[in-house]
Amino acid sequence: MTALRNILLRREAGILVMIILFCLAVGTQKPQFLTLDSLRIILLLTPLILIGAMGQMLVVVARHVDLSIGSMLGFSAMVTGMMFKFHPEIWWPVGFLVSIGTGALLGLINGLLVTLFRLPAIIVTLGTLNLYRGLTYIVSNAKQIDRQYVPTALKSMSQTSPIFGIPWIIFISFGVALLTYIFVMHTRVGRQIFALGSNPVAAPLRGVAVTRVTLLVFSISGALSGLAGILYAGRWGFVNPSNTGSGFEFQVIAAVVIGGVSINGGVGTVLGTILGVLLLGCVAAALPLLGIPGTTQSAIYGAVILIALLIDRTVRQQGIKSLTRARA
Amino acid sequence: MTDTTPLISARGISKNFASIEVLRDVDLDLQRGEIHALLGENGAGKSTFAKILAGVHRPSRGTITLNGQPVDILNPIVAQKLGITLIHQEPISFPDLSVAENLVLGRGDGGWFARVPWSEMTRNARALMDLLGVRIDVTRPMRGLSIADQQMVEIARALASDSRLIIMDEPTAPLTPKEVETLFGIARRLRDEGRTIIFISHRLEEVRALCDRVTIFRDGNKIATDTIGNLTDADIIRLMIGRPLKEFRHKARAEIGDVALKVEGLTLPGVFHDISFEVRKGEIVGLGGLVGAGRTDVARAIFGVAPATSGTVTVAGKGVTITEPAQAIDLGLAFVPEDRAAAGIFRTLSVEENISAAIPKQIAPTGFIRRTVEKALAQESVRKLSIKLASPRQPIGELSGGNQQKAILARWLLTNPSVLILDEPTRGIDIGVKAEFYDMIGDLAASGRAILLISSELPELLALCDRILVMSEGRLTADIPRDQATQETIMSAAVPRTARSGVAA
Amino acid sequence: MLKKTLLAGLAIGVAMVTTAYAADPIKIVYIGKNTGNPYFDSITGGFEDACKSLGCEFEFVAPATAEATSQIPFIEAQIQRGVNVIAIAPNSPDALNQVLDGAKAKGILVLTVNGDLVGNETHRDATILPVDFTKTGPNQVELMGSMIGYKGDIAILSATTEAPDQNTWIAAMNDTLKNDAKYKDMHLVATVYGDDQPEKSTTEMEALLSNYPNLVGVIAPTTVGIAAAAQVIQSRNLAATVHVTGLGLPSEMRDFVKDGTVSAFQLWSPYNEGWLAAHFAVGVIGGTIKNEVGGTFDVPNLGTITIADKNAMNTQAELTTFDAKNIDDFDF
Amino acid sequence: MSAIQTPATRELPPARPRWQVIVVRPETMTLVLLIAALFGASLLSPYFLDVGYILRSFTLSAEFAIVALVLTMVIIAGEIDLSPAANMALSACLFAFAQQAGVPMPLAIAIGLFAGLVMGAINGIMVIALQIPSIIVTIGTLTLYRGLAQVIAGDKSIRVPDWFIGINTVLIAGIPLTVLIFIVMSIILGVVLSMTIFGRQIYQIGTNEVAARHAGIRSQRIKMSLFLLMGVVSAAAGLMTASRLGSVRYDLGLGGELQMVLMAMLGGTYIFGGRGTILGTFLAAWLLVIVSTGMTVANVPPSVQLVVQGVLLIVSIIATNFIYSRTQR
Repeated sequence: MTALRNILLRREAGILVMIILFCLAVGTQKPQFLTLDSLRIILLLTPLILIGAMGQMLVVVARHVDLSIGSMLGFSAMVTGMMFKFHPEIWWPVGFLVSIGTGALLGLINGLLVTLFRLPAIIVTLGTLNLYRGLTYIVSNAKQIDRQYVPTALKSMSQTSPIFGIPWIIFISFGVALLTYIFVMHTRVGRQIFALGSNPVAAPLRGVAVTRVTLLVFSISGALSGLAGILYAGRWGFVNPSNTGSGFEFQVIAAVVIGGVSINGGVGTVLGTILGVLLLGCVAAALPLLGIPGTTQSAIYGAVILIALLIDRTVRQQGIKSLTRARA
Repeated sequence: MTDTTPLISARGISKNFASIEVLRDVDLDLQRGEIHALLGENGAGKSTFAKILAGVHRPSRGTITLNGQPVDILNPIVAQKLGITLIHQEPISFPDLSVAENLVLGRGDGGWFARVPWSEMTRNARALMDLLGVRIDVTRPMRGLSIADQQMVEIARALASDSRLIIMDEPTAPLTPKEVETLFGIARRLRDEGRTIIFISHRLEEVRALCDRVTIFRDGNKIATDTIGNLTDADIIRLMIGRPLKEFRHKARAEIGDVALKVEGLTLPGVFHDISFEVRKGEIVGLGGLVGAGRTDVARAIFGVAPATSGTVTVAGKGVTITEPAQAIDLGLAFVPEDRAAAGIFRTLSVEENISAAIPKQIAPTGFIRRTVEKALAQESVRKLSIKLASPRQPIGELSGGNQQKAILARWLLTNPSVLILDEPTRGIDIGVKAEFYDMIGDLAASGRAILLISSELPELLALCDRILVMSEGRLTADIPRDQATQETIMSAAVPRTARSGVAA
Repeated sequence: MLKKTLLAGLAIGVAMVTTAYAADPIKIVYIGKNTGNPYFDSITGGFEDACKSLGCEFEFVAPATAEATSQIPFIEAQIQRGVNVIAIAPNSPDALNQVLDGAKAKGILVLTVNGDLVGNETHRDATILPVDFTKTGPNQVELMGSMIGYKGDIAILSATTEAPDQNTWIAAMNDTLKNDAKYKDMHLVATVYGDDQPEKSTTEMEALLSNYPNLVGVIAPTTVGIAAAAQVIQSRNLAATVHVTGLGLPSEMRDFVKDGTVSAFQLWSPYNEGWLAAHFAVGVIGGTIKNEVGGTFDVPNLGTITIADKNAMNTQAELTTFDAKNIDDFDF
Repeated sequence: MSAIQTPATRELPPARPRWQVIVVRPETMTLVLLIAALFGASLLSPYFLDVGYILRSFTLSAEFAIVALVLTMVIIAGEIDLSPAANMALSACLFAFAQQAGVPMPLAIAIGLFAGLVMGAINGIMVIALQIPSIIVTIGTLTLYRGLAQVIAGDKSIRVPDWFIGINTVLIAGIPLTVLIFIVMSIILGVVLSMTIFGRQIYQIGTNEVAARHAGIRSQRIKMSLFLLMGVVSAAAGLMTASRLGSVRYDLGLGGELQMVLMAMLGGTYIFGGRGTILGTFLAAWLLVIVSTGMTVANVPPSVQLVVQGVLLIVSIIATNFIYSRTQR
């Protein structure tokens, strides 16, 4: 075990400790928070965020950021919902392909803008955030897809369970996390993403196809937003052109930053990100239980993001210190 | 067999960067099983040539054949596949990836979704590190490794790549003599296996110890290729600089006056320790040493860019604390930084704005900029230093390196400094302009200014300085008067102490 | 060349402005809270049909978000277009005062439809609300009572803490529960707010179930809230023990009614709001209806409408109750 | 020394013709777009071309436009601030809350402005002292500030006194006061940026902060003052919005950061710092207002407007990057 791994481990352990302390603190006020039932509530709150966070993690590790995920989620869900509505004869699982494909295409557009024109991702995705949202209104003619058009089988994915009473949607989200883990740890391109974020200047010299890796990363972010999109339709039973996915980016970025993915690229783990998502889920589930008004949620998220940034900063400074020590 | 066919045969290689030709019609054959040195001054084109072979740059003209087959080395990946590996001058690393991963990254085997063989990778990495005699835990990230260790990883990477041609661009600069010896041993073994090595270095003794043949570059031209035994050191230097060394010796002797800058016990933990010296009016004091010895850090500390944690600085007899450059400037200090692009110029701003950057109070006493004053000052500087430009309103990035450097010098002369710190002032500058700089530095000293000159080029130090300080591993190791200074005395003080004891043993 | 075209464009523009003001048919615009809100499709339908029969021009516009100030540029633009009637579902009870005053000053008839400027009624001419909102609370309590046998702990899942309509209804529910002996065994244990967001409404609903294990009923007088509450009940299979009702759209609730999760819920006809508003506006401008408190007028299909206090009028007296028997008769 | 010849005759590229320097600028692009938008809008709707209406419509964006001027300076200095719209909301909420609680108006206004200053200081400290990238810091503070506004005001709107209402309806020489403030601010900041040493140093920091520090420019001080200015001006804009609306809610100015960034970008401010002008942002503000007003009055659905805004943002950065890469290396 080496120094940085130790820090990272500490970092993940740190989030875990925070989660446990938080849960215990809430538990002293509301003992029912410490039951399996509330674990189920927390897990049901987080699958979409978890899926989005996996994509965002890859983007951030590659030293970019994707603000358009909420709009990509909305657009993909809308396209899929319209397919369900106007072509109910199509077998419903095809919706997954449509939604993921649509998302991947939108993500690819982000990636192309970032790579072809060498634009900062933050500005590009701020633009496409609006662009995709506007397109969602246009394709849907500003009409919501109602509950009756969403296939029952899809809706029941967030209720029925293959095993242990845990709904499908949770399996899917953790399945995505597992695949992401295998992808980043055990494939060459996964490691190249880390190399790219760790040293973008050197990456092409070491045979990292920067353009293609960047495109891939943004496409994955889009595809996962698309997956979150169809699951949204199933989870909530409707697709709305204005609500669906709006604000998703803030929750996801908060989770990723809290999970210890470094905004300077190159650093991030699937486990940390999962824990970041769970911490947010715990907060979201605990507030109503404690009777704290929902209006404070945004402020709490903001504060948690800033605290995570400060921690990130401290860890980074330790890294720099150890570097100077080693040189001495 | 085809042993007589060269491994690499380059013909008519030329390279332009933005209308400036940095390499002109270079023909060069590299044989199998030779260690071939490329020599030349900074900017002579040897690194550019190496980078063309490694696919980092593409030649503007010319052809390269490998084993008699014409090849187009599009990019570093293609070079890697062809069996060509470049060890960069500055080690390239991915600080967040493990040492083992850094070793294999960029090897062309397997597709995108090929598995990463962690355990095999770690095993191989350990074996390589043992071979090089470096004790590094290969599972730890690169971040935190010393420059020397990073360089050893870089070398290990080239070994692991199983390349036919390994290009080493100044690999020994950060290494201890012991590490250099290990490296040379490995290089010789690779040669005996029939591989080809290109060795780029400034150190003639290393070239002599290791290489079979040398090629000398000057100003983008290949001047000569010969067996090392056929050339004396004097021959090589003459070929490299195109004239005898002596001409550079700066003749104008200034009156040496009072102490202008005095530094005592300056320390920045982990970077430099207990640095004490003084520079007098009219004196040029050199500061030599290996790359990474902490010379630039001392200059940055004095100037307040990255202040020291302890120690005192005295300017013109008064003790001062300098926490940011603005204070240093007010005290009459000036600092021409080493990295012109990063710390010197404002690339997209006009030459005028660049020249007037350090004198806000002169050009804008009320806060509003007086354009006429600024213009007049800039024009005068342009004339005095004969800066070649189309218009003072032109972005400075459009000028050549030498003229950019003159503009930076002009910026500092306008502050009328009593102490000038020059950090590698002639790096990347044409030889003609370099001579002008030497004259200017001499004149500045003659006008009563104290000058601290940091340089890695020993001839430059020897030619200009009244006294030469040498740093090694963050400490001052020598203070050599002009008449005792030779390349040998400087180098022996620059070599790290731990290593020297090793050599002695 | 360009200049000439520009000048020509200007000339045409000026000419059209002058003619537009003189144009004959009454122009009505309805400004919704935001686009993509299915509720407003139905209101818009009422407007459109009424305008077809009355021979007026109608347009629906809405900002992208339901934020307080987002309607202002739309109102400004409609004033500039010279419409005769601005009907609006206001996103804020007070942020629109200035711009609505500007519209009134230009002689435009300003109506609020399906939501009012509570406390700032002087800044509009009249309001069209679906039902007498004082009856919503008692109606909902009665429906809840009938579902749970008038006995047990109940809770309210509302929208936002400051939504004026919601607060009127909740106050009335509290009042009814306290003062009507019929409901003496029903105890309101909590009122929570889901901010009209599905995620938040769901967590609030889950928290209710968790905090109050004896809960037998939840009233959610908001379309987002009732759907979220129903979904929680459905996924936990609690339909037999916890009864959900409230105000919902048939199109969103149909599934829950059919599978028995929700046995009944209520709403009114949004369509009739548009229908009434258009008839009222045309009547006022044509001089056939006097916009004064106590006045009455007839509207096809709705009968006689009375202008109540604060120039308010309703499309129907009581809420419509939807259940498995009649839900398929409604398509909004 | 003259004996040594430089073998390579390195020719200097010729200086660009003066007309090219003047014409090939992003501001020119903005001006052309502005004229095109005026023309297009008047074709789109006959009701559009009315100076009074355009000015009235401008008052709806004037607060954002004023902040965008300062944001331009922040971006030129190589930083960004995404939190000003949230700052507007929190300052206005604090102001409204204070005056409702009985604090005298002048003091309430002072509280609002001071809150803005503090928010600017928080951003500045995190960016400058802790060296966290400003884009990430301000995404965090954007969430925090707006969240705090929501905590303070809940969902309710707080009324402000009647006499305080209507800054946008005060006309001076036929121009609404807020628009006039915008114009005056443009002139002042334009002069500061182009003619003072402070402005000059902002460009130098944005071009190369390391070099600026080496040249004795106190970059941290300048950046901090920009963040503070940003905070105060945002707060002032928040109060102006409160005066225009007559009430304050936590969602005041929601999404305004995009409008502001869009104004700066459309005006040719270079996202990587070092380049841009107040004139550009000034023109871009009018461009945006005319585009959105033209579309609104023509009853173009807001969805299309979102698309147009998104496309404008992306196209403007591409064009700006292109122009800069062509005219200056």
